[in-house]
Amino acid sequence: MPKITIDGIECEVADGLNVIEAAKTIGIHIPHFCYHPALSLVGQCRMCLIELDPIPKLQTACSTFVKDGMVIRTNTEKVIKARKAIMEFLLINHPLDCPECDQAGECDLQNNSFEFGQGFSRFEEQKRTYSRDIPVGEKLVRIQDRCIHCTRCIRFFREIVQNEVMTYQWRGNNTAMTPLEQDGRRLDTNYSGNMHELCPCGALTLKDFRFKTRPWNLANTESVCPLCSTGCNIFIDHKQRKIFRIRPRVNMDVNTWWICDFGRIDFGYAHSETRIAGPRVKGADADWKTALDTAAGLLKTTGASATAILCSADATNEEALLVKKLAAALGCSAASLPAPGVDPLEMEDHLLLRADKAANTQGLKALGIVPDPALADKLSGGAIKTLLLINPFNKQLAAALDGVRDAVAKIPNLVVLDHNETDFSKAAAVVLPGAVWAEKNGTFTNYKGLVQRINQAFAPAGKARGDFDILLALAQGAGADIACKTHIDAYNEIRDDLLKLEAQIKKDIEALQKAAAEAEKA
Amino acid sequence: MDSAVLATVILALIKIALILAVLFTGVAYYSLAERKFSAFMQDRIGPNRCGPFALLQPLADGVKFFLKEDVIPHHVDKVLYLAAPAMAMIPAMATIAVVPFADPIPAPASGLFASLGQIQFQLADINVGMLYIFAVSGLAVYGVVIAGWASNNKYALLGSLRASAQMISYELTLGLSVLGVFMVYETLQLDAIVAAQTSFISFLPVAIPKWGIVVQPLGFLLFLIATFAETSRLPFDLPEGEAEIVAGYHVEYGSMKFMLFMLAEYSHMIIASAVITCLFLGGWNLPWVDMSSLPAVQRVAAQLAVFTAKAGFFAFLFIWVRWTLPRFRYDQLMRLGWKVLLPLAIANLVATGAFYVVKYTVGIG
Amino acid sequence: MAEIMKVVTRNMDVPDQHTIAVAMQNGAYEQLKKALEMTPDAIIEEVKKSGLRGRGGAGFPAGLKWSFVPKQAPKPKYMCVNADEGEPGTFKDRVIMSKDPHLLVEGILIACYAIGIRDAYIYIRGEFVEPANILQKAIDEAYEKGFIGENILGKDFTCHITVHRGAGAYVCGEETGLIESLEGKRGQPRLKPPFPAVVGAFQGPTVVNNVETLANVPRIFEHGADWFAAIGVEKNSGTRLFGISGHVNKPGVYELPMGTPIRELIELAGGVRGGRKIKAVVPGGSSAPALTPDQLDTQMSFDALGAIGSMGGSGGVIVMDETTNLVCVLTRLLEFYAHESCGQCTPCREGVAWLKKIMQRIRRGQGKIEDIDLMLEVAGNIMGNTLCPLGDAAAMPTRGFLTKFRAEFEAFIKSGANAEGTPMAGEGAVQVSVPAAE
Amino acid sequence: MAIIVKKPAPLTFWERIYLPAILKGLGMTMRHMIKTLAGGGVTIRYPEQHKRVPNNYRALHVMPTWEDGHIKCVACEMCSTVCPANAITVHAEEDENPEIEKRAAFYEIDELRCIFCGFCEEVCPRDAIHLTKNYEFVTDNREGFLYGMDRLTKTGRLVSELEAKENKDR
Repeated sequence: MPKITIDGIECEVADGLNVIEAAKTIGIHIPHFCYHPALSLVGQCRMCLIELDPIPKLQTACSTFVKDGMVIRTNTEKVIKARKAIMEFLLINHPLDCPECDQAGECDLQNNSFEFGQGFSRFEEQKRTYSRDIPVGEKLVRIQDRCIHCTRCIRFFREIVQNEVMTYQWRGNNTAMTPLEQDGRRLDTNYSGNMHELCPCGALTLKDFRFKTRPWNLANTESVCPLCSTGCNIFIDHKQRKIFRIRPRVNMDVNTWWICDFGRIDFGYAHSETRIAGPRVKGADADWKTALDTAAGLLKTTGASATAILCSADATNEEALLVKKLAAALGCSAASLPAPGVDPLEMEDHLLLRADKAANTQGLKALGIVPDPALADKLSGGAIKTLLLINPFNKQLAAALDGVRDAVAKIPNLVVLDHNETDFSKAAAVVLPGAVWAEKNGTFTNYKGLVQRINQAFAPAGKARGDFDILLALAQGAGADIACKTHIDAYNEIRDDLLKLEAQIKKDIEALQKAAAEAEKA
Repeated sequence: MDSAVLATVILALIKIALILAVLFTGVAYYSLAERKFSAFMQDRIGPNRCGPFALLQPLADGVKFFLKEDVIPHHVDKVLYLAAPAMAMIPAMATIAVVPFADPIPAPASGLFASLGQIQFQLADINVGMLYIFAVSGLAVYGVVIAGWASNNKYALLGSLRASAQMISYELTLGLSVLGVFMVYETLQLDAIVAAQTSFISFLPVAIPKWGIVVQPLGFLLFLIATFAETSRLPFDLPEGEAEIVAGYHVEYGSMKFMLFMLAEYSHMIIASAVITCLFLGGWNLPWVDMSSLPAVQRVAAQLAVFTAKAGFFAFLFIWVRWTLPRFRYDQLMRLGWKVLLPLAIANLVATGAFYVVKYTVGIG
Repeated sequence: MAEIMKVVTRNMDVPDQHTIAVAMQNGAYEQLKKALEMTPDAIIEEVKKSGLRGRGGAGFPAGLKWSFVPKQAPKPKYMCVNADEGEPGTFKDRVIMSKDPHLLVEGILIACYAIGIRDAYIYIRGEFVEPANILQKAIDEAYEKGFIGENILGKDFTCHITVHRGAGAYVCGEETGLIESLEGKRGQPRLKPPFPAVVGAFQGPTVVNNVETLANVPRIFEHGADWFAAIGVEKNSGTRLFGISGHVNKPGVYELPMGTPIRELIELAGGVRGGRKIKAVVPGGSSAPALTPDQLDTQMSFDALGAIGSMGGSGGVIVMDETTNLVCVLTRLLEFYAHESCGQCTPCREGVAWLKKIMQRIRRGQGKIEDIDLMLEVAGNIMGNTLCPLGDAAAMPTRGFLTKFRAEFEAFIKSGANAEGTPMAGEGAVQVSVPAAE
Repeated sequence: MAIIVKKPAPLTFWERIYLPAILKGLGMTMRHMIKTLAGGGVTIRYPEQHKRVPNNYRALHVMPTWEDGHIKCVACEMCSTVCPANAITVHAEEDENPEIEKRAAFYEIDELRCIFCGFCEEVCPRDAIHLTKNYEFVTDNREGFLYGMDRLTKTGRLVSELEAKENKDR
């Protein structure tokens, strides 16, 4: 733990930190553009220059690592002058088109120029411009004029995505960050969207979010991505009950700084036209009371052996608890179906994507809602007369149901709880419109057992209700005596189970890794 | 029927028609004048949309009042509520019956009116003219009180209570202040009082007309002030008191019924102006100008013009004072009435009486 | 009057010196044999004692640099010979490589032996086609003779020398830029630290030395460190190859002891063309701030030039007579630096291009008096804030010209003259005849 | 510290009878009346006459266009952000011209909400919105006060003609 002095403040910081990170720990912000903790150091923006005793020349904070006794100054006249100089240099060729630029409002360049820029320009010459006709794929918009040559994009694709699709072109003042759309390399990687946050100016912006709104108009709700079992931490940026974009939230245990482009862009189903508008009984619109009463009645009609509950792994842990209680009240089984060939730990790529396309497989497992291979037979054999089908819109459950699609559609007492229309909801006796993940509270357990909270960004669309409330009403209608009335109560009830699972999975993973390491050694 | 009686009745009907027509027109244009003059005093222009110089404005106002929805609130005493505007209007109209406007003219030699001998410019020449005026105008307070009572509204009731208290208080001053005039002219008959004012004060070297304002200056002032109070004009408009009791007794009234209250108020002012003119300003006469030698029609026209001018000045004075002085506080009003004006009126009465005692004993004048 | 002192250039007038046969007749590789008998540490000590300073520009002591390389390193160590002679006005290494390549090879081998390097790369400027060919031929001959390769001279010393031709980027003359380029990457300097002596080419410890530096090494062993240290002035030992160009009658490469006054060098080069007066002299390559005529008695040594705010640099002396238009000179220089900026770090990429644009505007006759102060400030903002010295190299002469010859710039701006179309320095205004060692 | 309250001097006789003060007051109103009648009034006969509003008067908005009719607004949403009354709604879209890049697809000012503070004009980086001196835009329905892009650009022309006329009158 080296002891250092920053701006006269003596502090002890962790080993191996650079000065930017060390200063951050005591709340001193050192402006920077090219530095990113996940990427290699290049020290080329020169914004993070600091004074380091006794070196006469200013040093870059990003490439200076703390050593015991270091004396750092970040607020001297010389440093401020250098920062102002760098800011001026960066802005002479940067087009001042913040009004058009999507980055405005969350732009490092803008923020730093508020602090170190000046209100006028001494640059009278022709600004440097670039051609805009360079294809950058479907996900991003590139406006090279705005580029400040931090090379974060190049390094990100080289070091994180490991697919070098960006490079330099030309030299000197005409240097351009150019996509290498050749040799089968395209900018449309699964992680290109991260440029949206990574690019410190507006040179690379997200096409999906382009011109939709301004970032300062958006409310940010902390949540977890539901699209695979990785459970990437995200912000849901929304306005007027509509999601505008998904942004990664830094969590060094799960997704570090990144999310994949599926998680970033595929939230359309939350606002799609196929959202179930309201509760239905036998195809006709009904009010909630009728629908819930009818559903609860139906679930009780055919007896325990002919009744089943089938739940997708998109349910939160709290909802899963209610499913279990409902099953207990009905005396039937609650199960998910095995997704064909899905191992929760299997990776789809080297970074974040997992094969398991449901958010909470592990959580359901911890609560005993596990795949029941016999259920498929029972369904196709017609043994099940009453089925509560929860969220068949989930891709994984839909795939698992593929073989028994017709059989399920023919079940007389089919109750479907889902947020979007499917073949099942169209065939169902009772349809209960549920909420998408952005509209609920609860917890997901990710592939390695980590229990993460999702927060409600806005109320469920239209007449839809939270799944927890619906299941609570169903369970009460089925005669269950349920103590937990809120998701918090439910979480408190299952917390121990979840923590046990987390410990177990951790152990399993360690064992697996050890085995893999030994296999490699051998 | 006796032809003289018939002639009298017909003449009276014609006079009533004429006087009412003139009075209503006068009231209408008086309200316009009030609006215009108030505008001028406040550096404004006032109404200028209806006709040249807004001369059609009163018509428009009247049409507006007629066309407005006649609302009768459900909580009012319906009979009294409907009667009150009429009760306010009728005394105001009736008062003018005894006011003379000019010297009588000889009746036409032949025809229906020949038997009358002369035609008076006065509806009823009764020998207790002033008493009649006091009596009838005193009735006006009933309209106000009943309006306030019938409205069943606390502001209206407060307004009418104020009105009755104020009118009773100032009626005394009004009556006492004018007694001096009666002493001087030794009559209650208004045309006689006017006639008496054509003479000059006898014991003074310069010819000063023996007008009421000259012989009874204090009486004039007291009468004027009391008149303002009687007509509820500023600074004595406490019955209305927009600021504290919304609009007083007529707060619940709208459309025509409201208009009747307004007509009554403006009629009162016109009549009060006419009475003051008769009592203190020599009526239709001009001193040092002898109009009696003129032919009858010209003479009447000239006298009417003089009378209108004099009365018009007082009518203007009402407006002028309204836009100059602020409203009294209620206690100030009462103190002024009882502790200042009433003693002064009595003092004036005593002084006048004393003067005549001396005069008749000593024999001057 | 200074005397030409032929140390490095001793054999350069010998015909066919570039062939190994002739070179060996003149003693080539004798010092290698001598050095291989010594311990590596002793060699480094000897070089340190000689006071040999790097001839590339910064003047860093060569022995010290060698001693920085860790003895035991997990990765192989490398020697990079900087033959990317791109500095305007500098043309001394080319002479060595084309006239006496074996001297360089011998120097490289001694250095490699001293540091324990098995692989040396000569990074030669792409435009130097002929010197590269001569050098390659010399290396091939040395391989044949067993001076390069496995177990040199029967000793436990293996060294390979490769000629790597650059693609003509000035910035590849910077040591980390050179290494990047050598690795096959885009030629742009690396962030330091780590310094090449710790992590250099192919992640291994690397020594980067100038051609002339290494060419001096055999001479040190031939005559001894003390002899070498005695030449020149204190702390600036040995001789230097000065490439003099510009408005002198006999431009060319002259070898003189360090510390010779500039005036004497100019006289040696035949004086100023047409007997005109001198306006400015650039003492050490275009990056060095120019000297005014009253500074011509300054000694040509790293320390003396540094003391007056210029620098010894690469030894390229450019003489400008009174007819020279300094506006054109500075414009040309800035065009060069802006063109050669790698575009990596902000002050150099944006600042130098900005300076260039202002200077071009002034040259077009659209300058303003305030532009001079603006340029001085911009240059000041570049100085010291860049990743590599290229930014400084552009800012230093800018500041030098603008402060020392401010009156001329102001007069030019005030006159509103448009100098576009008049030849700029290097476009016929400065005549260079090569090679002219004598 | 005690405050010394000066008692007003007792009223004199003439003050106590108030008549001089009343006459003074009457004189004052009469003076005003005469002045007004002599033409010194300050009222303007409004529909026939227009008051000359100050140059920084702020009323109805206009959106100037370029000479080719293309709207200047680039939908940066600065105006809607700064608007203290939340009167401005902007939606952006891609312009066909890549040089302009962004433009307003939908722009609406609710003039009933507007408090005419002029912040939108001040904040606009493209001079794409102005507050004119045109205060005569009453209508009898709420929709009439919703000024979309078409009306804002059109009223711009009308208002500038009006102002030109006004300037000529002066």
